[in-house]
Amino acid sequence: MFDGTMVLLLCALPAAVALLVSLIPGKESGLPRLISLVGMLALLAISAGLFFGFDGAGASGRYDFNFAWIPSLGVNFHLALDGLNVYLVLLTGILFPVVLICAWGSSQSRDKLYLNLLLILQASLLGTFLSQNLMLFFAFWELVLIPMFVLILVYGGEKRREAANTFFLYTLVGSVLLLAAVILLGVESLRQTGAWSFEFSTLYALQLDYGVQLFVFLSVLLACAIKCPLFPFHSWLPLAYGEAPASGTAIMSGALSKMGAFGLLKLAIPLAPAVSVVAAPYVILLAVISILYGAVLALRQEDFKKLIAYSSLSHMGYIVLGIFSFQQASVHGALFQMLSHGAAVVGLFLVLSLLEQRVGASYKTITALSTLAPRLAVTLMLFILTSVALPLTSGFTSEFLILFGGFQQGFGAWQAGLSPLTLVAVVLACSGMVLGAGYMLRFARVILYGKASEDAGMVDLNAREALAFLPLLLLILWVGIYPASIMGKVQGAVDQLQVQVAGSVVLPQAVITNISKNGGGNGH
Amino acid sequence: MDKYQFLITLAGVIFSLGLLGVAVRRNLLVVMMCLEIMLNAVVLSFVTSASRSNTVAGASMTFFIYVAASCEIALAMAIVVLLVKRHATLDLDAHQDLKG
Amino acid sequence: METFFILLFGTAAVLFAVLVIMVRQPMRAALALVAHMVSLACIYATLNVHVVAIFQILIYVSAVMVFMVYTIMLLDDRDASFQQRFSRWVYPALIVAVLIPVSLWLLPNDSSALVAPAGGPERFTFAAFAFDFMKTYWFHFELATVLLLIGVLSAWTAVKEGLDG
Amino acid sequence: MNKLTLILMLPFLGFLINGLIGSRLPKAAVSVIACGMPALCFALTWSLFSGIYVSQVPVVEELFTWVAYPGFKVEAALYFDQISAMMCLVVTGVGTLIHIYSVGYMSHDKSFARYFAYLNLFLFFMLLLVLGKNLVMLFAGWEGVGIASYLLIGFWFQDSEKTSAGLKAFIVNRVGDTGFILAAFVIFFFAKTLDFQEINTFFANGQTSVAMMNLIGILLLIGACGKSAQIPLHVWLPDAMAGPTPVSALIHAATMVTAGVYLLSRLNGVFLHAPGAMTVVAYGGALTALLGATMGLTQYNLKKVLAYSTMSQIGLMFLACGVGAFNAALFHLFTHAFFKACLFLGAGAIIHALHGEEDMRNMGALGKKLPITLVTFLIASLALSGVPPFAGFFSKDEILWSAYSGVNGSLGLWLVASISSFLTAFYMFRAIIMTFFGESRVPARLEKGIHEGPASMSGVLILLAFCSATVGFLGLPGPLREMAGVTAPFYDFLAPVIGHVQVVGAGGHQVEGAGHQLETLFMGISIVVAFAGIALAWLFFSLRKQWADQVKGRAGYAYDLVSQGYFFDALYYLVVRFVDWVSESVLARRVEVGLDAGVLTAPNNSVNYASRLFSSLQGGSLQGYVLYVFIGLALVLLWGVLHV
Repeated sequence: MFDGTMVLLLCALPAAVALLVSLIPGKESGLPRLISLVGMLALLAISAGLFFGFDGAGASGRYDFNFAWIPSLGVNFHLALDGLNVYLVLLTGILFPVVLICAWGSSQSRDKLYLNLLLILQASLLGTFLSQNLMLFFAFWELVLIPMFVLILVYGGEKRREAANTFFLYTLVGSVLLLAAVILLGVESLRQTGAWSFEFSTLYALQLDYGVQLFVFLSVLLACAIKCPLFPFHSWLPLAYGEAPASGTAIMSGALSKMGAFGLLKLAIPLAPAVSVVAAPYVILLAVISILYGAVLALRQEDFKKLIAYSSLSHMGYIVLGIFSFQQASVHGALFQMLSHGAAVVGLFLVLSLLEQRVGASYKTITALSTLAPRLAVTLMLFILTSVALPLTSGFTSEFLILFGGFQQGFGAWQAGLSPLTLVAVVLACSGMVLGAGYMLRFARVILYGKASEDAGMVDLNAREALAFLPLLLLILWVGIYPASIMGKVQGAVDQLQVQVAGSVVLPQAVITNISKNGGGNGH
Repeated sequence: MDKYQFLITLAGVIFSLGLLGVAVRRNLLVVMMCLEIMLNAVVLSFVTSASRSNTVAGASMTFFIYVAASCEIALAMAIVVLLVKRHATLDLDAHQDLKG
Repeated sequence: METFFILLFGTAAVLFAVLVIMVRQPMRAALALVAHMVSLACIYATLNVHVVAIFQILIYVSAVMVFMVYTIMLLDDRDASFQQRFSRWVYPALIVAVLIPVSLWLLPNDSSALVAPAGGPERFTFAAFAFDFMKTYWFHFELATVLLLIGVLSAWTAVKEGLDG
Repeated sequence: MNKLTLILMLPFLGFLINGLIGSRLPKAAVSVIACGMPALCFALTWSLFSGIYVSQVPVVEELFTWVAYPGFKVEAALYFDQISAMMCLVVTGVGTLIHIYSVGYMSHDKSFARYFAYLNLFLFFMLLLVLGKNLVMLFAGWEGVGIASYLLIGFWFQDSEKTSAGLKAFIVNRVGDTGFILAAFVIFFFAKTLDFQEINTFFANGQTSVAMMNLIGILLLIGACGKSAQIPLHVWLPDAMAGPTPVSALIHAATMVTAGVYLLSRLNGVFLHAPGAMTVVAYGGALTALLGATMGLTQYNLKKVLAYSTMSQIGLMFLACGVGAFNAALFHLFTHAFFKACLFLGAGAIIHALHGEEDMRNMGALGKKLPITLVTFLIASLALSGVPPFAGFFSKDEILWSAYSGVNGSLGLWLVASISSFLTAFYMFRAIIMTFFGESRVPARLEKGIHEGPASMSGVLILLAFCSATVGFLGLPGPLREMAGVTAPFYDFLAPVIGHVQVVGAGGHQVEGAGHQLETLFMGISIVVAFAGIALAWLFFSLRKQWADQVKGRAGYAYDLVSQGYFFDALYYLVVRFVDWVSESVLARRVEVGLDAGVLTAPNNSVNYASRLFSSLQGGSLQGYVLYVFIGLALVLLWGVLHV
């Protein structure tokens, strides 16, 4: 029960702090900023505690808070920590204080509205990740949009209005169909169990026929593909990332984009396993297209923010690729990639934000950082190397596992005489490694190296900022060097996913055998 | 075809002619006349059905139509006069007061 | 014989209606309208509904049309609507105007549904009709007359107000 | 803490110290730390080596589990067998020497600590590569040396030339790495393991189809090509000379570029069952050897000459692997490490003396001013050219012999190898003559400053020269062994891991009986070839200079072709341009814009249009409204007609 309360606290604490902050009288006082930082740090402590306490036994009912909200409709306020969200909870816990500390110097950090938005955003994100009830999930899923919309609208760049509208409407359109799917599932549960229920546990148990599954899958896929984003649905991305304030961009790329991948894991595959298996090659193809598309586009971006935006398009593609390969390795890799990309891209954006704070708008043309601010340059280089997926960084762990699993899947399908589509896609994705190194190191070359102009001086990374980056770097190295230590926490969820997929009827025999081998044999 | 069907159709034709007139003529007064034509078409249909079913109801209905018609014409003429006084023209296109 | 009259006056009614729409001067239109109504009255007469025929002549042709003619004489001036008779809706309106009677024609109507009850044409003789009418509809008739009164009053006030303000 | 772990961790420790606080430490402390770590590593390696030399049992050290889920496990484990021992000795030994040399060489550089931090980092990754027990560990080191070399090539990052060279090196390596990792995936698919020993044992009882084995072999070869600068992935090596010269010595001569050879011999169990791949390896190696040698002919930049010669020497090693003579390849790797390092460091001494002048056309007559450099350089060159009794002779001769006698070896391969070694001798002595002899062409401003480097530099040179003169005796060729009645310690040491091997299903003439006479004959020929090359160089560049120019004039286009490196660079430039073009003109200008128009703008416009349309219906014209009524009536009636 105690842990259950903690889980509730994860979602409730930021909201409470937001309320508290908005109650503080007076403008321009540093107090709200301080309070919200304390709140975020407390939340970080809680999430870290839960993370380390969590032993992978998600179903055991520990770490579970359930409160009948609208019993007649089977809508419960049901939050729980499980294998799928445990990484993301930790990530969300880490990101927000880091973002706030990096924005500490800026004027907006004294703004109560700004702090409120951050806190509400954090609450709704955690709610999305934790909720075990589809209706609740949807509510939080939509709630996330609002603070982000305001964040862009109020603190964005010169084209902020357009960016905010585009982001909001586009993502909203994506989730309209999702709502339809949610209601459909409720009706199904009414039809089959005789009672309204939106509990995931109930919905997973339903026997949905193919057409329903198809609709659910497609609507979820659309919503998630827009959130992630995937290739044809990314049009809002460069604009929103480019115009949003640095902290907003960091959170959008670090946490919001993960909602898409999480949705695929939480909704698409368990609710529509049969369709998922059939559609997997095409989704993988989509993912690989976005990997290469983002990478190639990032090669020639002058605007650093846009470059990183496209790179994040590419990296999210890896996540989807991993999820839809269904292999143990690739799903583990996808979960790791969520952490890794979250940490890396947030780090990159925050370094850019620090540059912006220092030199203003001209940070887009800055160069020779290694000479001007060595410590900052080293930090940036570390994040860049993570994005390049250098061994010993989390990027390598995740991309290796994803490609590994994907390849086993594709090669197995090919050997079994099925379509080589997946194999080709994965091989192309491997070539994405080269492009990734290309654009990231080009970026490094432009911003880090070269001759520094004489008069250009810059304040180097100070202790506060270094402290802010520390957790991100620790996360990166930890996942890069000793991932096995935390893989156990998600193992249960991954196994469950395996079962759901392997149990689906229309799955070709060859793939079943391949999955049941789950890419591993008598390994050592 | 018997005469009744012919008359009903005739009523329809006259009615649509009236409607056509209302739709196409620009002259306010002529539009009023076309309204009368439509009313007449209605009367015709009533009378037809009355004599066909050989009952009083249809025929007596015509009286109320006459009443309505005369009220209508009285009021309408008043309004027409006012309108023309205001816009100094009988041209309907000049009267765009209903613009949404 | 009867059929011949119906055909004749029916055609006449249609022709005059068309004339109302076509002619340029409002006055001529008014005259065409009178003719139209008279031919309708003739149809009624042919149908042995003499009462309606008479009232058609009395009320319409006399009262209403006189009203109309006065107004025309009051404010008939040669304005834009005189140079250019038709509004810009002519062609769509024409199409629809053809559609409506055609579809009316095509509409199935079974005359068998209405079987004429007993009682011959003497039903609509003046006395019989008046008797039936007053027996059944005297209250409605009262209402109608009041309505008529109100109409006339309101018209008068409207004109008065309008001319003053 | 176990010795192996220490070997791995010490350089990393050095990297951390120098990287974090090095800029605040005095140069002396920095250099002590930086040179101390590899030296300690060498000592530890030596002790382990002496242990394994007698016991013959490999040392295994399981650190922790890297990744594990049911049915799959990757251990972060270290493995120290004969091959790793040999590689470790080379890496730490030569590495230590080069560190010491660098102290003198970089003494004037302001980012002294950063340099040594990078150097230690490189050493760490190289040791990880060599000591890794499974493909993942090896790959970690494999990529790590890539990034370290990227950092070191672009060490002087103010110069955009150098940073772009580093970029190029890393990207080209990444291409190879992709092949490598795909190979690892395929291997796992069949062997269900990533551990070297298990892989070799699994494929030993070859139940996998030959086609798949060849696929694996080719993919591995792609990886090896990237790292070892084999055609067609060699283009980064010449540019990599942009880095400080000791770096070129350490990375691009002694250690990193030989990783490919290490990989091939580490996974010889796979290659032995992939005859097709073996053939490709052999012929690719031969091709690289030849082209590299020819490219070396026309270079005027001293370091580039050495770079191309490195390329061709590694080509020879690949050739040896391709004909199954893995031990010969490793032996050449071993000797090559010494004399090539010596050559690079000698070049470094010259460049140091000339304050960064690298063009041989601005040198000459340096022999008198730099006697030590001259002698050591000469010895190393003799070794490289394969002149007995220097180290290169024995190793290269072994390769030449197995190119003929080994599996799918042939006279053609032998001929190519001999030609390339002839060319090697030629261009090496061309370089020596242009650098040390003749009349001085040194610009006057540098003339007076010329002097030998500090003791740290010249001492290292002498030591390396001594090694390159002597180490050859560790692996005498068969006939000489019999003649002298000695054994070849090197081959015997490696024997348990890789003997002279027999590739299944591959041809090649096994000359057993009359072998030794033939081998001796070949040996004689190769000696003659070497001396012929030297003599020709002497003739061309010392006695009859005009001949060289005449030949150059005659060659015409051929000369351009060779001096442009067979236009590989132009080719890759085209590829890169194409990708950029796609990125900019196609995706950014067309697809993105189209998408935005389709997804963002079009719905927006259509909504606006619809609203304008409906509001225009409310035009206010009375007759318009009447018409609507009219139309509605007509529609209702029509509906009636159709449905009643």
